[in-house]
Amino acid sequence: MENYIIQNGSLENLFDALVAGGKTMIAPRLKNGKILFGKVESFSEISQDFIQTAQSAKEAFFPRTEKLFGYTCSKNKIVLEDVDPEMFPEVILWGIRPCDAKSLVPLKKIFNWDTGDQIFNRRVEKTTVISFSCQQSDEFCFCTSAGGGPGSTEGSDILFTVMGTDGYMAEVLSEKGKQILDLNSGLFSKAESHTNKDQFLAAIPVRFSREEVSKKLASYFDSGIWENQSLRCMGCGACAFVCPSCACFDIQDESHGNRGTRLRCWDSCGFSLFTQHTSGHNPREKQSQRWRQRLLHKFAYMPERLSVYGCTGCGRCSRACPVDMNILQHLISIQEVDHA
Amino acid sequence: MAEFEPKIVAFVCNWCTYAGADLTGTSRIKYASNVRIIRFPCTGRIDYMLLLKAFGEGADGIIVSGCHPNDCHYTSGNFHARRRWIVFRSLIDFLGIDIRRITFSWVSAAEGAKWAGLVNSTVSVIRDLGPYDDYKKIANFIEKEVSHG
Amino acid sequence: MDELRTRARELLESGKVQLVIGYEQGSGGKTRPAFVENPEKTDSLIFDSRCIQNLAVYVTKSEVRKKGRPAIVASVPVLRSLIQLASENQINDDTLVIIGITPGLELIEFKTLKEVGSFLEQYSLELDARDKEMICKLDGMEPALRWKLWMETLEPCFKCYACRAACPLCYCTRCTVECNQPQWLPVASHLLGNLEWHIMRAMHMAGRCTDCGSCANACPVGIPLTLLTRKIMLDANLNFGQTGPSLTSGNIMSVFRPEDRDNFIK
Amino acid sequence: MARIGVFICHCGENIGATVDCEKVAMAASEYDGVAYSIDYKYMCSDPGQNLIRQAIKEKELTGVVVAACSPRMHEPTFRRACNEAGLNPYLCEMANLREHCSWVHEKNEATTEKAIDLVRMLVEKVKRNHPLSSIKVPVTKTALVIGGGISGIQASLDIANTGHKVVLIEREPSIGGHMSQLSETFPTLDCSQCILTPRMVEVAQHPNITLLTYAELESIEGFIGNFKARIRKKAKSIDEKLCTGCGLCTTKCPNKKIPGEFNAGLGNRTAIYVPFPQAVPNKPVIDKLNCTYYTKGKCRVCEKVCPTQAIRFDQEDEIIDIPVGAVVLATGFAVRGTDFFPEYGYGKHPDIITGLQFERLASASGPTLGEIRRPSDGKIPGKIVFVACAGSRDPAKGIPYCSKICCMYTAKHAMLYQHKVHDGESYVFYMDIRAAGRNYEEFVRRAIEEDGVNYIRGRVSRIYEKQGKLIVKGADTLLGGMPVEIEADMVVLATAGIANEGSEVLAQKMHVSYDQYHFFTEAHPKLKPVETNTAGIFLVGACQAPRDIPESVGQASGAAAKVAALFSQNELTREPVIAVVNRSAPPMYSTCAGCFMCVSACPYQAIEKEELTDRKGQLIKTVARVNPGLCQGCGTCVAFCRSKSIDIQGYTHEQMVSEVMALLNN
Repeated sequence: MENYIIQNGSLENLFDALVAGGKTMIAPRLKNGKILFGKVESFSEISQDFIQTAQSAKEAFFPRTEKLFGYTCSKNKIVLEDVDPEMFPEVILWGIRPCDAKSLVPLKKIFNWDTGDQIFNRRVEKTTVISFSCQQSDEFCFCTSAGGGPGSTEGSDILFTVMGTDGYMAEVLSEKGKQILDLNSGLFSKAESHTNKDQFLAAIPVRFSREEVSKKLASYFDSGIWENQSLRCMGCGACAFVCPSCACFDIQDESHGNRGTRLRCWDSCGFSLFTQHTSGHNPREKQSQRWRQRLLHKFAYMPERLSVYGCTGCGRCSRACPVDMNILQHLISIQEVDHA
Repeated sequence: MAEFEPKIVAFVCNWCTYAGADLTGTSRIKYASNVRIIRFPCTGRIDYMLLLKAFGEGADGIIVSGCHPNDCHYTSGNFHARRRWIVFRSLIDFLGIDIRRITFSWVSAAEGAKWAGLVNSTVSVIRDLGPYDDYKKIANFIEKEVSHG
Repeated sequence: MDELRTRARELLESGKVQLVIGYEQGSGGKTRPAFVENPEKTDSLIFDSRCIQNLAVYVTKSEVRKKGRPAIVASVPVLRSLIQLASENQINDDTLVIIGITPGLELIEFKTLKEVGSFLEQYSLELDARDKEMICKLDGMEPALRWKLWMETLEPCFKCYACRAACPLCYCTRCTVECNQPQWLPVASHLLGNLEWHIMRAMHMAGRCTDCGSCANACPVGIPLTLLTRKIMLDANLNFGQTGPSLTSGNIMSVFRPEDRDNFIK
Repeated sequence: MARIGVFICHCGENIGATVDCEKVAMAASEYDGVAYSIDYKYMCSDPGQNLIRQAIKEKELTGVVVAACSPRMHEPTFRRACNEAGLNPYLCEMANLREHCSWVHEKNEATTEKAIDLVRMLVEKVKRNHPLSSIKVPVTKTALVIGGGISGIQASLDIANTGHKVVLIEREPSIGGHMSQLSETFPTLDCSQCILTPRMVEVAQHPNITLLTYAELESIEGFIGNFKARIRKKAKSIDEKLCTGCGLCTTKCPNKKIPGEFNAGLGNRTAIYVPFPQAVPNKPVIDKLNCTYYTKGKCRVCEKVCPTQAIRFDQEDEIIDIPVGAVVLATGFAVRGTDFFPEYGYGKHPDIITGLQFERLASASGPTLGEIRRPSDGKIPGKIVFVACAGSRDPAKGIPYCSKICCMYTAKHAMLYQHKVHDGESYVFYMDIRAAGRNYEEFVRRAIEEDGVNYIRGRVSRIYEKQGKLIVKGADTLLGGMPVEIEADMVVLATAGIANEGSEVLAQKMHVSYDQYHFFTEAHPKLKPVETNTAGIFLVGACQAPRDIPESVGQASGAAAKVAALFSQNELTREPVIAVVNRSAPPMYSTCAGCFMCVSACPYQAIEKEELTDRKGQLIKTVARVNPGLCQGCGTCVAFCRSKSIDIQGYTHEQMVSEVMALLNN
């Protein structure tokens, strides 16, 4: 794919053109004092100056509450009513960070490891990801340790990198990206071949080796480290719900009389109820076991089963945690000290 | 279009209001048929979450009624209920729920006529307010396409 | 600070406690809860104005209780929660040792929870002025507008239940949201589910909330949860003459006065 | 899978003429889980009930909905029918199609629609009903009567005469109460002691009555039929078995200047004393607070003089536990002292006395042997002023209520005075004369007309002493508020009847509610006048409000009848509509978190703490438990419990929610 340049002032024109084209624009904007993704109508609503949004962008593909089908029961008869994925809107996910875009890789694997999840896949197909590389970072960021980087292109259809006053470098990375380019070619100019975005990216040092962590985790199942790390964990679901690649869900029926809807709702392995059996028995009865599951799932089970890591290093969970369960610190500690 | 017929749910206690509504019947006093009574042992038993359930399931109006103060069959269930309603009513009002749609009342076992009047006036208030679309909209949220924020 | 560490070390060394629940330096310039079992490691303990997590939340957790008897570093908001927990039969004088911290950051010893109660009498609950102003503003609005505003505000809630987890008084073995026979609340997070959850949470806090603000601090999507609890507190003051919980007059939701307000009842 | 039977009753024309019953039955047959649905002319008739019984058997029904009249009318009928057919009666519910539908609405589509809704709602409810069985509670057939005044005496005798055991406790050394202090009683002027003492003796001798004087209730736990009363028998410092009641000790006791309670402070007693000559039991006790030996360590005169060596200085209070099935509270009342009235000299003037003190003056057993002599100098007063409503009906004094007995006893006092002091002058200041009772009005008229008592309608504003006389200043409102001033020799204040000191503490021990004046409160002001809101605890006499003797006695017999009814069964059978705190499998055991905030919400004190332990007896957790004997099934705790750990049988969360859902979604 080729690289292009778009002038600083033209970004808004591009946005307006896309809105005019009837697409639903999902972008970061200020709400409740936090930067959250949501539908935006005008360019000025979009938050520009932030390191990371509080909420991830995964909702575009994996809404927190997704209708799977509807049903109507009458005596001795149940009629199902499918969701029509064609009704999903065409979405442009604007302004997301490379670490969020990269989360599409594990998400796609999770939703397709056996039977392809139609609803998820259709949402992905209908979404165009326009991401912006990072010029700043904070102590929670660790994308470079998670196989990505501030300018990582994985998952993006177009990646913009601001080059000071010289405009944005646009890396057009997919057919969907190319379509946008083609429709708005007047706004783009070809980048010179020597243009390099690297100098405009935030410097994020590598803090640990995930391969090494993964290897170590294999022998850590019964380690005391889990309790030490998680004693302060209160067992909420904030980490999982802000995580761009957490994809656990619960199936719920919401019924009103004889009609109802089957829903897919976000769930979190941090909740004690996540694994509780009807009998009352809970195979993960302690928070330490649940915390272990969170790390093992992302850094051991997923690499093993899906050949992908379940963490992109966005650092959101650490920022969101009310009691500072800093995943980066915990991972470093796992790598550096022998806890087996 | 046919005239809007409000759906009204009445949560009443067994000893006063339910018996009062029985007396309305025995006295053959006619009133609007929009109301459906659910019998509880006492107003103290009435869970505020049930009121939310009723709106969530599509009720346009709610009546909650029990024994007058000091008349409670269980001495103080209605006093406890009143406390609960004072807090609950103000909280849901604060959240913008239309509290004009909830009528709290004391109807004794002797007040058959009061019950009929209460139902009629509630029906007429709700008729004027119209269907509780605001609440129905959020209750049926999932029936429609999930939107993004 | 040294005093705090010394006290913590003493308690651990003497065997009076097996665990000190306090604060340590965390990331992002913030502090975080710390659990010290080794007397040698008490030097990591700190206390300053950044220590806002309500540590009382840990005293009811089985994982923490299993460690033995804890000492807890308790500033005024934590002390308030402890008193409320004691009144709700969750802790007693044997459960823990309190390392009290005055608003002037002085260490203070309490032999019993009763002493804590009398100590707290000098610190009346002052509701946050900005929230009070906001509540006033919302109260003055058209209900329909208020509704719209709240729906927008509650929309980002994805039911991670951080508000519940951070609250020392949400210690139930089974939360009502976990009941499915009947399903009191939708599990899903959508507007109805969110609204019902927040109403129920606020109602469950009525007369119990000690106004520590942990719920709102914990919310990853910035929902102003304290507006609801404080609204109830203002109402409680207006209707029952008590803002926060009271040890003497009982929980506002489980007591009554025959002369309670009746004017909304036909 | 539910198999519900739906039975739609036409009630002749009553429902059938307004509601399309056939259509309702048709609609019901379409509901999920409905196995049988039919309409019939009269469901409550024998053939109607047979229809139900037959269907239960043939269609193997798991629940029944009868859509007919109000359940308050025929629920027992249909539940019985179900029971007869082998279906648990609590699996039967009624939809109210008559009182709540056909009788109150016009015949139209909407009314039938409503009937259909009501049936659907009950079908959904009954699907979630559980078989329940009525609750059986064993009964301990012993009654505890607290207080040995006339009310307690009467209640004890009446209960004992039905053949049941009674334990009567009295905190004073003798039974008899206030009635034993009275001279004559209105409106008959018969001698109080003459009619009372035979009853007192009867109590002492009754084989079914255990009398414990000088005893107080320490605590009580348990519930109707099954209380455990802990009683403190205060040390009398004598061996009752050895004491013959000869009275030598009381005459020899050197400490003779103790104001006697029996004479309302107008006479003295010794430290070892029998309160009054006719006391039952007629054996002395040592008042430890006033005994020289107990206070100063020296004396022991009584010990020396006692012919049977019955004095026991080292005797200690004894605590005994008694299982009882019912409790009768008969603790009586107290009278406000004269020191309560600043305008009448704070009780500092010895000749301003209370009505009760006047009773002692007028009593043949009193300090003056029945002669009316004023306390200050023993002279016979030539002019007495009686002030009615001294404190009563006076919100400013904190007693807005009427003390009820004062009008009558004041008339009696004035009359007795006129009878004893023929040339005396008596005045009664009153607000209104309340003489509602048989022969009461006539009695008051007699005082005025035959005995020449001067009644002045008005309040006394001030009483003060001037040259040996008590100046009573008041106003006569019948004469337009004309000021009245009387120079009296003695003034009798009909001070208000008030609750006994510490009555609220007793009420709290008993879990009986009390009013703002600390009088105990009955379960229902009209229909349950002797019951309290704690089942098995009854109230009689003036502990509830000031009462006269006939009322107290009537109430005592009433309560005794209630106790006898309770004791007539070996087991109590109660509706199983009660609250239950859930129990579940480990590791939860119960979802109850043990906050016990439900305790203050329960009007019946039915919620207790239960310690759940493992097999080794180790405490797992403390949770709430509803005592099925005490719970009345209001469900206030159910709505209050945050974790929904309490549910009420017959009105469970699932049932109520399903009713709401069924109503609104069709």
